[in-house]
Amino acid sequence: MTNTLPPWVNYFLLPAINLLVAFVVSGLVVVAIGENPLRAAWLMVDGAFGSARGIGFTLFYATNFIFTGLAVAVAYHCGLFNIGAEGQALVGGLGVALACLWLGAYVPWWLVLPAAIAMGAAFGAAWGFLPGYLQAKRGSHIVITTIMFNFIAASLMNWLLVDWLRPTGQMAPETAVFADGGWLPKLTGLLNLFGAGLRNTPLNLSFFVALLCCFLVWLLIWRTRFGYSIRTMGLSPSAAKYAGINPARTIVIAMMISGGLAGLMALNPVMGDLHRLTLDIVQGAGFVGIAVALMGRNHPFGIVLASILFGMLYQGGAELAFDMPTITRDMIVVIQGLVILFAGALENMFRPQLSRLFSTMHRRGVAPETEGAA
Amino acid sequence: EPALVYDMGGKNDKSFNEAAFNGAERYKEETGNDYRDFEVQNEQQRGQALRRFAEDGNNPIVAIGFSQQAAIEEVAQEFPDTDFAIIDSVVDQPNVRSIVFKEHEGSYLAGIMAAMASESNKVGFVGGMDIPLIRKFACGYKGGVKSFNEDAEVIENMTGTTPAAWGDPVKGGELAKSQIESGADVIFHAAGGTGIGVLQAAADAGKLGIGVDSNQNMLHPGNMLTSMIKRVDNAVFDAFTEAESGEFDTGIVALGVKEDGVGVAMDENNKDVVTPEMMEAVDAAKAKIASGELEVHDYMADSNCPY
Amino acid sequence: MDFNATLLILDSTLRLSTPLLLAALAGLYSERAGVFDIGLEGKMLAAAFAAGAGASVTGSAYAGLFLGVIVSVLFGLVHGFASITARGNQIVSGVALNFVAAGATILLGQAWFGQGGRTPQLATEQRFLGSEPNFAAELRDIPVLGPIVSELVLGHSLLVYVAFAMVPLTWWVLFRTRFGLRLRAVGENPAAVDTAGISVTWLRYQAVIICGALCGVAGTYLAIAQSGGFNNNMTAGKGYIALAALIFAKWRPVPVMFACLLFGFLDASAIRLQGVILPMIGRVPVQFIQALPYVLTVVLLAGFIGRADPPRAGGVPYTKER
Amino acid sequence: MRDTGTEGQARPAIRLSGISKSFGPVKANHDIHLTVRKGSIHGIVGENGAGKSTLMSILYGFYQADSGTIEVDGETVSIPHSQAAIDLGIGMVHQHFMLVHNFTVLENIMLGAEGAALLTGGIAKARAELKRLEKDYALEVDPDAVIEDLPVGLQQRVEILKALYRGADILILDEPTGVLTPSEADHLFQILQRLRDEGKTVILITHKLREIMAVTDMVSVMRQGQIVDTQLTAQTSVEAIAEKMVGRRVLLRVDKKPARPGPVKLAIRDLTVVDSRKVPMVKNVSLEVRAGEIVGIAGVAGNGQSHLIETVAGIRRPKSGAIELNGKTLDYDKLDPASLRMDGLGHVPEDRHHMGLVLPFEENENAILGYHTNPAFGKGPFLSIDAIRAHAKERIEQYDIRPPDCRLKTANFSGGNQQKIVLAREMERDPDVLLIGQPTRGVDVGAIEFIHRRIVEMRDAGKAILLVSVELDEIRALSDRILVMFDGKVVGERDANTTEAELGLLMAGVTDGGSHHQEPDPAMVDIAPGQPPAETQIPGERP
Ligand SMILES: Nc1ncnc2c1ncn2[C@@H]1O[C@H](COP(=O)(O)OP(=O)(O)OP(=O)(O)O)[C@@H](O)[C@H]1O
Ligand SMILES: Nc1ncnc2c1ncn2[C@@H]1O[C@H](COP(=O)(O)OP(=O)(O)OP(=O)(O)O)[C@@H](O)[C@H]1O
Ligand SMILES: [Mg+2]
Ligand SMILES: [Mg+2]
Repeated sequence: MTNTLPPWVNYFLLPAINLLVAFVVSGLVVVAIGENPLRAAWLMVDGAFGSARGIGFTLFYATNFIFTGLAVAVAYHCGLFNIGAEGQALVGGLGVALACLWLGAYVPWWLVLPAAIAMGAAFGAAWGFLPGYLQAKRGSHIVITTIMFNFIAASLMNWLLVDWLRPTGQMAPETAVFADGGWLPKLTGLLNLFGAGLRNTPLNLSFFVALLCCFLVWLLIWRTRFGYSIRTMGLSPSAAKYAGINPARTIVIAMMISGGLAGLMALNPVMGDLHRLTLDIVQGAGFVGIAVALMGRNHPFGIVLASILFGMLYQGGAELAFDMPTITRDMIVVIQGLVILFAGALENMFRPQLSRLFSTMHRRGVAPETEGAA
Repeated sequence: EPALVYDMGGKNDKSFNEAAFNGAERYKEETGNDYRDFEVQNEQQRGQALRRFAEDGNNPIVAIGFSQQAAIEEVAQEFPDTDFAIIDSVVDQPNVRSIVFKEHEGSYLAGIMAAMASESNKVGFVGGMDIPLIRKFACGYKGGVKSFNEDAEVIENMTGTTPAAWGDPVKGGELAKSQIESGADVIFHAAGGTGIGVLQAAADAGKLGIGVDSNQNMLHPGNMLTSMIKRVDNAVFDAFTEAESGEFDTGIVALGVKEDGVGVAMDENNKDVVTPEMMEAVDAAKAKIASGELEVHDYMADSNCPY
Repeated sequence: MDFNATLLILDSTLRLSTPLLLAALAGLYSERAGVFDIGLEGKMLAAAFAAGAGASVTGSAYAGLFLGVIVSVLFGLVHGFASITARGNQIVSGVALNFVAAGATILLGQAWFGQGGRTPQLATEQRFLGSEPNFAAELRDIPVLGPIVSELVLGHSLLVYVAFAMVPLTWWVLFRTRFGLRLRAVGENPAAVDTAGISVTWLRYQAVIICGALCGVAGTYLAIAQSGGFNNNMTAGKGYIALAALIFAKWRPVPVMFACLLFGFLDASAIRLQGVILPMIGRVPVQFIQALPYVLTVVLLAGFIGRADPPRAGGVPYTKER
Repeated sequence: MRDTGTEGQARPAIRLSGISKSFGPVKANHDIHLTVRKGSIHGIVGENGAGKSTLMSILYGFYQADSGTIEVDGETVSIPHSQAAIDLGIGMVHQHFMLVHNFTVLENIMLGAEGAALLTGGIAKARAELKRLEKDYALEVDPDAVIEDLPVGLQQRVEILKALYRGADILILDEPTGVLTPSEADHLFQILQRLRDEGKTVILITHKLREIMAVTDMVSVMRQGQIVDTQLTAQTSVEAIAEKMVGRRVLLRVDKKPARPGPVKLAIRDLTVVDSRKVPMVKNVSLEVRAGEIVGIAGVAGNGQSHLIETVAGIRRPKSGAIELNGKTLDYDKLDPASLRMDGLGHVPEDRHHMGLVLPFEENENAILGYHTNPAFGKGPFLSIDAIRAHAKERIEQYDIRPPDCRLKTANFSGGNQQKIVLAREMERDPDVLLIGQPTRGVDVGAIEFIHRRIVEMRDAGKAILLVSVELDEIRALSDRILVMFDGKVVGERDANTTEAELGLLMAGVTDGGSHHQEPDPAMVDIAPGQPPAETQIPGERP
């Protein structure tokens, strides 16, 4: 839809309003449980940003969402709706884990990291390739195929972990803990700049990998020839055809890049924190990525902001569960859902009112330079 | 003050974690001082909870369930002067007490009762996640059954291969139903939340169920033969009190029939279905096991079941 | 596999297909009207909770059913508002509602019943339990036919019969009534419906309401027929399998039934094969049986076995003015 | 000319007063006043985008007017939705058919008029009624055929039947003949006349003045969202109407020296192209374009010109035939538009919104559409923003594109300036061969002259230019040679100073061989194109 809103409204005011509504509704839920929503809100914010530990966790979760958000965004620029980041990240985890298991014992982390990145991205890309290919060549609805692939991925990993990767005698379906080479450095030192003698934090080097990916995605989409093709495909397939852009090729590669980014997400929990591959490394980050991309308007900068917001929800929610026994950990899930609902599905709920407001304002006030065209 | 970190099932799982919760509650009542607890939601939170409690100076910190092993391993090293305890798994650290139960012994007793209660000479076992620990339950149970009736049949099913298998009562119900339809009239579950469905199905069909971990007899009075209880509550209670009185010793603690760490629950909910003969048989077996005269096979020792 | 074992598997196939069937038919109404719904899972879950809670509080199974349907319809209406009125992204809306349901059920369950999200155990009279009519026993003695009838046909929960009755009913509504004609039309070309003087909006709202109601029954079945109360995340992905079945059946009622039976059968056998060590094969890789529904659906979508084209207007909000 | 009756004057079938409607920034209708006599056929003509469809859709309750009043049979009415229009006896055949592709004819006709809640009863009644209508109006169509299997002509019949089935007294047809062969069109007109004679009122929208003159009693001309003139058809002339429509002298002068044709640059041999429904749209066409000449293709829209151009541009795959560019034969099953550009082919597409531009892009981004792989715009895989913007600024200078802001969203440029953006892009890459479709569609006079001048300059610079336009005056003004396409075939070649009349005959398919039309009509000028090829007609979507 053509929106006549000034950028700052479109990019900040509108999401802010949607968020506010989401939080208000969440507050009502808290009230329904019989707790004080304001105190709950404070506990969450304080838990997320009030201490070095909190910040560490917030950024740790945010790292996941940056990756998945970027994954969704790249596909979106190509006019594809990739809701398979969940599965792609899980399969990417396999790649990362294998790299760490194989090399971890022999070489230091800074040699394992490139391999882990390569394999994580490759495995994720492979999982994004098929839906992309089926969409491009056989016209299968990418949304449906990616959903299906999420479940297929889960079964596959389940089988691999249970029957192949699990050390004999171990109960949990997990790989063995990696040797030192499979451990990414933590950013404890960095966090201690915020005071507090932290002994440990999950926040690790992959946070910077995520930021690097943000830059690379920006570069890809807005500064490369292929990015140009992607955007043309996404905005006008017919114009792309006219321009001689190969639709199938563009779609497939875009989906592979998307899957690759999702796959890299595994770096954070697997190599960065757990140092082993478990079945629940993704935990809905793939779906949160959709909301993150939507709220971040598919721009890396917006994605970082939105990711930190959701990171806050995750961490703050956990702290909430610590301090408000009646509120269980599931509060987070509810808030997430509401944020996705209001900031995502209902994002245009207030757009008409705002457009009316601003069009009347600018009829009275300043006329933009587009007026008097031709 | 002491702290407790539950496994994913949550402290109200009517089973394993709830047993731990009960132990902590008992400590609270008897000593009057408070404790803190937390239900983990995801892998990161295991470490997060343990560290947070440690940093807040809680002592001892008890972790429920083998899934906490890796986390304890890490955190125990970071906080050498905090006492930790883990249940159902062994962590080799100077400041960790590893509490394991001889589930096979308890299951053996349950098996005896099942065999005696069964009229079809077919009894069922529904396991949760298919892991050695659960096969250990199954094996001991089988042993008990066979010990009473050599040609009784034990129908054995596992629910799944992932932690999800602990919380899928629908599947549990399905398994129980099919076991019942193929003749089983007593069903023992070692499946956490999934077991709720198993016991439900048994009750629905007017058959007998056997609970696990904590005393589940009250779930379906009259349709519960008994519950194979792991005294996780005692383990937690002891850990808390001993730490308080400064006599918290670390290392491996294996609780079996002898230590009264495992057993079968008798209360008014199942007194109508438990016959005096069963009582005798169970007590006899208990005595033998305690005296070492009877050695129930531990599946995890050699990953196979002779019965 | 011997006769009896087969019967048992088929019997549990029926039990396991029922929720899939109800949910898939629910999805059929919604998607045939052009509103994609990956929120079947969430609606079922919310309904299961409402039914469980309702039945235990009121003590009546029917009150449980009523509440389950109401709550699920409310979810449907939110989805409808997002995708029809607010013209939002239908997929995102579905995802969001799944999240909300997953969290809220446990959160409220814990707050209200303090059993870690579970609702209290229900007594038999608070549930939809099947009871074998007394002649079932005699029937059993009739060779072959007897057991089949008494095992498979008789003694199921009321809701099982409801589910299977919905199949011909849905077919009839879709292809023999005015409403059905319009429903199918609005999913293919809303503009045609609009210019024929019919309200696209109202038609689609009706569709999402029906969808909600059927999901409500599905959830109710899970909570108070198949089991004795609500349990955390008790849908466990059934909503998505139902979606797969719907696509696998190319959005047609009768094939939907067969798809659900197939997927139910796969589930039933997977459960029984879990951890079983077969001679030669060794441990059965049950995970593959569990993945089969999704794999089959993807293969179908890829057009290797026929084609599955969603309703043309599916997923796109109806707007006259660009 | 028949007498339209006094009661007609007294109580007009329809009176619209002060109707206005805007879509965002676009004023589709502005203060429209229109009176339609009962029992008459009222024609409405106008360029693309003049607002015809919008106005009719308002009358049919599909859109709601921002302001203005509607009277039907003398009563002021409000038409909030199509049902209201139907109840008032208004029926409409939409420009983009409103049919459900996988429904049968019967289902489509019944939709919304099923009678009862159960279909069974209604079906029987509908069949009977359908039979009657078929008989009365000679509108045969198999009631059980599925729409997507029917040719467009029959699909339109279904639309007409739909309206009649609902007992419409006022029938609106929006560009019905765009998809019809001339003979089908004539058949349609007979039906319309019969309806009129039954006292029904017909509003006919078309681009084709021949049709207006042939069937209508009254004609209204729309331009830029306004009714600029309403006349008794008998009292006006094609030229007069045409001038009103475009608001410019129909014959415009382009002073150009005689062409000095060089070697053949583009040669097409026996080219055949089929559309997505396998219907042949181009039937073994052969032609040559030499360096330094402009070859114009005239023809009624939808006679294959678009398919021809798009095929040469590599956007469509030919079924058979060969195409030579700069003397070497191209393998069109491998080539794509990108590599053709490298080989020196430029293409100004007919439809800038659909193909030529990505409206949400900034102007500078559109200025490299199709050339984004060109080394000039960056190193390796990267694009150099500076280079791209510099390039865009330069073009804006040369082509006087307004506003001169290369970062403005392309959608916010006016039609004429959008067209300049496309032309600048394609011309300045200086290709050897340039394909140009509808260079001045919806462009104001000032811009038209500029564009025509540039085209001639290109020719004089020795480029081979193949020009397609439905605006006959444009073809005649620019071309050195004129080919006329009809029904997918080139039916004749003429030189630049052929009379409109002669070309008009050819465009109507009247070859020297002999006519399949009644009287040769000098007025068969088609000022604006009909509609895009059938397969791009997704209901609800506008090109
Ligand atoms: N649904 C719509 N949303 C936005 N703009 C529209 C819509 N329909 C028409 N317009 C714009 O309104 C103007 C008039 O369009 P309309 O279809 O009425 O013209 P027309 O005379 O029918 O043209 P054509 O001869 O091509 O059918 C055009 O600028 C068009 O872009
Ligand atoms: N799709 C659109 N989105 C946003 N603004 C538009 C759109 N179409 C037109 N406009 C705005 O409306 C104004 C009028 O557009 P239009 O194409 O009718 O101009 P015009 O009078 O035809 O000029 P020209 O003669 O150059 O074509 C333009 O200046 C443009 O800013
Ligand atoms: Mg029109
Ligand atoms: Mg214009």
